Amino acid sequence: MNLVNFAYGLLLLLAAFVFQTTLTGINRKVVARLQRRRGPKFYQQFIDIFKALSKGSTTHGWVFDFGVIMALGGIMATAIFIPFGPLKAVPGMDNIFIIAYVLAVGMLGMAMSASGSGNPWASIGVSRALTNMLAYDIPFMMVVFGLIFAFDSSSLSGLAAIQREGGLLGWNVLRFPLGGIVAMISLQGMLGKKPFDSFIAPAEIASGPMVEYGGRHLGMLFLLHEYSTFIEVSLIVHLFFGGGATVLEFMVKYAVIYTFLNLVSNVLPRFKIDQAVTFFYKVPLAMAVVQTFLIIFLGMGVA
Amino acid sequence: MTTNAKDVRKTWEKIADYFRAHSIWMKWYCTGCGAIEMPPTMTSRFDMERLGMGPMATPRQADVLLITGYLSAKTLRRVIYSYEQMQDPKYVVGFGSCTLNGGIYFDSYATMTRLDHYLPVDLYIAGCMPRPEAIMNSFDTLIKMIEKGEAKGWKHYQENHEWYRRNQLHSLKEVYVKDEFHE
Amino acid sequence: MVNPVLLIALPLLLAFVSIVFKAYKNNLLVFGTLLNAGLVLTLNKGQYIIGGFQPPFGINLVLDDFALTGILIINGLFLVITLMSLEKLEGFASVLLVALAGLNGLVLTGDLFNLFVFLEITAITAYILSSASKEYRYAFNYLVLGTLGSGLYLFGLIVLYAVFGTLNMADLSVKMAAVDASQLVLPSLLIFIGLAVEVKILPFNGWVKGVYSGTNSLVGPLFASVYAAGMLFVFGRIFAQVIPLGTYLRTSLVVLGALTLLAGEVAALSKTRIREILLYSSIGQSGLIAALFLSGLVFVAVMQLVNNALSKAILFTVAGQMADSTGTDEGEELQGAFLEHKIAGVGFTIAALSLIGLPLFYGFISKMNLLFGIFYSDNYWLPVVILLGTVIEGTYMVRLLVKLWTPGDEGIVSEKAFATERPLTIQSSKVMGIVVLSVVLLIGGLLPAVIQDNLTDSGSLLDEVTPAYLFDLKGGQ
Amino acid sequence: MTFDIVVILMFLGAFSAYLISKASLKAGAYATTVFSLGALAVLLMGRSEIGSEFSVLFMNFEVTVIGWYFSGVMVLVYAMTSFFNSFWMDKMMYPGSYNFLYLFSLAGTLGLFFASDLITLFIFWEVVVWSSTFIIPMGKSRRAAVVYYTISSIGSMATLYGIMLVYRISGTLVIQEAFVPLKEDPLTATVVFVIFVMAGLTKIGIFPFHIWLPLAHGSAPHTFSPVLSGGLVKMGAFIAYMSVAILPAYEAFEGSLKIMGIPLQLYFLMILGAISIVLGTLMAIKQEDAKKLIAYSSVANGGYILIGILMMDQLSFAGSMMHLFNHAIASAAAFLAIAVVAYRTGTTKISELGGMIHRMPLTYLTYLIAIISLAGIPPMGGFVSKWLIIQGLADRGLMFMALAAFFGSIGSFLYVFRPLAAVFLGQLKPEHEHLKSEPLMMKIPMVILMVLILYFGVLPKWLLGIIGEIQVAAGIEPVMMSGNTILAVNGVLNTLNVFMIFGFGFLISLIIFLLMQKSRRVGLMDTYTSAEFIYTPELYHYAGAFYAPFERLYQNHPSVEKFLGAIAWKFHELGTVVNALFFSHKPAVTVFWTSVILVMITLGGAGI
Repeated sequence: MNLVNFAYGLLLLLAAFVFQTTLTGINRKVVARLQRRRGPKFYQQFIDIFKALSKGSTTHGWVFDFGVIMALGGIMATAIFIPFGPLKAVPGMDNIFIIAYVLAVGMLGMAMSASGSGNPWASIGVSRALTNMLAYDIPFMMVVFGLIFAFDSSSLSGLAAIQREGGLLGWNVLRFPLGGIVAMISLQGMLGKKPFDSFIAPAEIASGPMVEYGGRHLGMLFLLHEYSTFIEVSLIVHLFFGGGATVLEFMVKYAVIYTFLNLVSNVLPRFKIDQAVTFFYKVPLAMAVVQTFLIIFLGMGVA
Repeated sequence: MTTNAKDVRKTWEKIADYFRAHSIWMKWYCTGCGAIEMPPTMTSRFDMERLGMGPMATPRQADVLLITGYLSAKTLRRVIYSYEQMQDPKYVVGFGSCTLNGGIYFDSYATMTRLDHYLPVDLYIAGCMPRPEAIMNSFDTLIKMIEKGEAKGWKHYQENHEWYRRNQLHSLKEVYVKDEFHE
Repeated sequence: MVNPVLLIALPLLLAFVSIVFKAYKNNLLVFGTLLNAGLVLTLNKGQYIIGGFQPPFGINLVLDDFALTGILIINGLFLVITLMSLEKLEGFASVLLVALAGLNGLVLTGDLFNLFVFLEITAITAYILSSASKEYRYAFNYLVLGTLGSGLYLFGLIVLYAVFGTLNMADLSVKMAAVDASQLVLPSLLIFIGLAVEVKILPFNGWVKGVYSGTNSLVGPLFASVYAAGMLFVFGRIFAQVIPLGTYLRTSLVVLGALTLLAGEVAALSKTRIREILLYSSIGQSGLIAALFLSGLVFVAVMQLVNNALSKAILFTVAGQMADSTGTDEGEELQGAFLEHKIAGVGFTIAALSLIGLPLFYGFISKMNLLFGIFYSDNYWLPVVILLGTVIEGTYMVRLLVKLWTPGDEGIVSEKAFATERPLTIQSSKVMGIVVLSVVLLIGGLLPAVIQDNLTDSGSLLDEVTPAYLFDLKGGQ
Repeated sequence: MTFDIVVILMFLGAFSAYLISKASLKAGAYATTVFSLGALAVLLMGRSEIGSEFSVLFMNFEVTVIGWYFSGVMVLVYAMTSFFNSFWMDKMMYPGSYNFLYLFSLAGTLGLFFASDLITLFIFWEVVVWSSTFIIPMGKSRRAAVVYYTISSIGSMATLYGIMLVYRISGTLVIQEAFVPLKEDPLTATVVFVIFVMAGLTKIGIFPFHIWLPLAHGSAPHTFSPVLSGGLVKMGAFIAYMSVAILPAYEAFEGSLKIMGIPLQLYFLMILGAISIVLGTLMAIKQEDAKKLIAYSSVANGGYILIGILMMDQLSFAGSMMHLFNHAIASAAAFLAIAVVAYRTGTTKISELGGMIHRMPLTYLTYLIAIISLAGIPPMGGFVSKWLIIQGLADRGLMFMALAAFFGSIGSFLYVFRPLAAVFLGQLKPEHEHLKSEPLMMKIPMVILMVLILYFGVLPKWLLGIIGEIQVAAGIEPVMMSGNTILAVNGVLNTLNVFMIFGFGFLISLIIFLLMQKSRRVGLMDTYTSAEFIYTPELYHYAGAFYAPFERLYQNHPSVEKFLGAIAWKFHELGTVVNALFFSHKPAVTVFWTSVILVMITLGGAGI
């Protein structure tokens, strides 16, 4: 760890921000086309974020501010761990469990800040978000557990490299199709896209955790959202789609997966929170357990 | 020295105003009529998102307070509350004739006939009801106003707060944050 | 040098004197118990022949380690308990002197018929004492059942005499050992039942509930510790040393003892009145000790017996005093009773913990030893029963202790304001007695050698079990 | 030499604390602090004397690395909690006895961890049990003490049976030698293992023995809950360690059926551990009382510790040993934070509180850091240990344990967040407007614990070094470290780097925040209310049934508590039956039974 790592980290953060935010903008356009609208400019997302940052804001006390800073900081730190294709800011730190748990710092920070506003909608939203997390994370972790056992490595880039050795058929999504499906469903949950977006439901709980945010707080949360999307989609790209030997490969895979999920999201209604939990525990979890069982006890797809 | 500093701020403000103009999030305060005009404006026919506009869930997140329809003493109080919860810079758009002059309810004892006595309205959309075309047209105007830095209602409200507050108290006949169930 | 017959004769003499000099009978009682306790310390081991006839034809007293331990416990506790509750004597002084004589005789005698006589004397005093609660019906029940027991005992004795022609214990044990034990089931069983009534073995102990539950602070500890100890010593003498039991009978009776333990503990668990809890606990302990004697583990049985006697003396004194002064011994109504009586409370707690067998107290030492002993006799089921009994016993004891120390309903912090308002008084004489007994329990737990050395050889009359299994407290291995 | 003095001094200290309390209650409370801090100092200084042996009365001791480690954890928790004692002196029913029992139980744990023979072990085990049994009822529940005692004694009596069995077989009670003959006899070894480990299971609160934890931890005096949850529960881990490492279970069960390399006997226990994790998590999520909630979290964390210990490998075992420390201090810190709240407000019910951060920010911070560690989020200690455990599980491929571990891990976000949101954040109630901040004496231990939690999350080298020694002593490969990097076979973790990058991210975030316009401060009641006016903060606070939709999914769950309660009730009924059958006031009944027995035994004897 030296200054160069931090400089790389900063660059990586910038790149991730530009990439993901552009992609979000493009996706807004895509969705608009899907709905037969013209849609906003492809850089609309940048405008939104900068506008929010430029505005005045209100605060409900130090924990309201601190939580937002902690959330964005935690998520940014996580993003630094993520290999951007072959590029890594800090080598040897892309352990999947580290990422999974550092990610939680951001979640906790945001939850804390939201509850710190004293608005019950925020707390309801947080309670839903955390419940959602309990639902989608376990099938996902289960599949990841199987992968780690299969390849004896918990490094994202290591797992990606192993997949690339086998060419297209080496991709985990093809080797372990059940696990791949589980991961995609879980990713949908992680991203908070439909049908698993009940925690921000704007019409019933006034956008949940976000209810009290405006101005720079809101802008930072938008940044946070972009980064966490980047982290989560990158996880799947690395774990199941062979990562990227080049930056371009990575970006293309990333964009395809992200757009695909967005399209899926836009044709689905919304689960209630208990329905989401039941769904995740009935279908993806069962699939994940079967997949892990196949990997661990039968060695299916491993060698 | 001071002018210089003012200029620098102005450049910064200009950039900010560009962003603000092209990303307008709205909080709709729909009192009864007018709400039905918003979905067509939002969906594929007129697609307000292409201007970077969209509805928002809470006043904290919103830039524009869109007030549709007439206001009574009861609702005015809540509109003011919502407005004060919004973050600067914020804009108010009065939608429909009722916000202008009370519309067909102009002679009701309970109707607030002039919205701009109580809140700094940046833009009125006349009509009963205004059609989506009119709404889109006015949004276009609003964007231009913001971009040019002409939508200064929020500053006006700050500077003339005394006056607004006096009007509010006069019409509401009570401390404005008090609710009738708690007096 | 002192003839142990004095231990029997002196109290009897004093009892007659006390009838004549009624005014001084309490003083005579104190004098008698003190004298007896003093005498015990001067005794020498050996066989003492009464009346000049050599055994097996004459009557003799046997003062071995077993008997010595017995009279030490009986006279010592008798003294402490009497001194603690002098105000409760109410004219029982003469009876108590007779009881002391009877109990000493029970433990000392070397003759089965002589033992029957002492048994009757002791039982009669017990009937009289049990009427102190004014519940004459229960005393009468006791009388009926006690008589039944004595009758069965006598019947068994007759059979034995008819077969072997002797009632001297040492002689009889030799002769009986030569005969196939399975042929002696009936007389052994009759004698067992006869003693079991007094020892409180299930199902011959129907009287206990009525008699013990109404006892006061004098009679309670006397029954639960002194009488119980005396009867158990006799039981141990006969079944571990005199009458050889066949495998079948031994197993059946051990099972009966184990069942008594479980039944007693379980019944205590379902009770809420303090004296009822304690009486069922006594039944359980008796079952345990009897089972140990029947298994031939004399030494550990005596240890447990001592522990039980010491603990129960404290427990019944406090419980009796509670009932005497507040009119109830319902645990619920005596919440926080120890708040104002901390020393007595600590004594009660120590006694209870020792009874459960928790470390730092003598009960732990005895429980360890008895478990090791049972394991060494390759019995793997009895420890399970005993440990289960310990869990249950611990549960109700802790439940009781918690209630007596910390008043208050569930869900609110315990406070002094919730303590019982009933006027509990505990005289300083009782407190002192409790302190003495608790200190003995503590010393026994921390420096077990002190008590241990006095007990070491008490299993040696027939010495079928050398105490080799003993958990060597100095080495730990 | 030092250790025997510590053990004896702690017992004497207990008595002197009692005597001092008679003179002045506060002084007595401070005495507990002084003595426990003294013990901590001696332990830390006496590390070089590990391996020394000594005897007190008839009890024998030997200081092993693991004993030293466990006692260090225990004394630390006791010492930190003891700072709080003085504040409850006037509220406690028996303050003097409390101080006495507090130190007495600490002394007991020291003796337990240093015991070199099984009887000494058992003696101190029971000493701790009964001394803590009498502290618990001074709190809110009398029943808790009874349940605690009963469950504990079920475990300890089973263990005692195991000790006896071992002694019968091997003829020795020395811990290191007693189990040796069992290696040749897997069947007996299984029996001994299962009954010996029972005490450990009851104490850690492994399903189905967990029922005492929420009761006792939840209603014990506020100053004793941290000790119960942070400290005494760890005694169970010690027994579990003994039964696996000293037995040694893996050698003894070499021939038995194995699942993923784990003998069936151990696998079964691991499943119990996994059930505890899931159950503890689910129950913690629905608790309405902050202390009960943390108590259930102790059940879940006990499951982790048990699974790790049973693995006896390089990673999970190290993780488990470290988790033991992390959980001890984090759970103590969380309980202490709740204790501060209870001290100021008089309640621990989540729905009666709110907005405490505005009155006691340091307490909030303590709780925050504690729960971050409990939930296993970096950069706190809990993360390192959970990471190790999960990496170890992944290495072995124990998928069902891992499933439980993930569930417990994610689930812990849910339950730890609940008091955070509802007690410390949210609306401040009007009646709590004028609460004072936490007193200085309470701040000291909270700050120390916070620093420790953070320190061992960032620089766990020292701690893992000791754990490595324990592993070497237990005959397994020690956890590998190079610099600040933990090297696992299937992944590496550099905690310092994680911390630095986290700090970096935080810094950037802070810069962004500071660059933008300053915010306007508004009150808690000035929030989005759909433009409705609100006046009652207590109604505008989301606290009760926090995860209602999720709780509804398992509200009709089967309850082992009811089952055990039914068993207890059956014993009760049996007592009544016995009473009715045999103890009648009619002598005829006794005569009847006498004749039955007489006839039965005589006939039986004649038959034979």
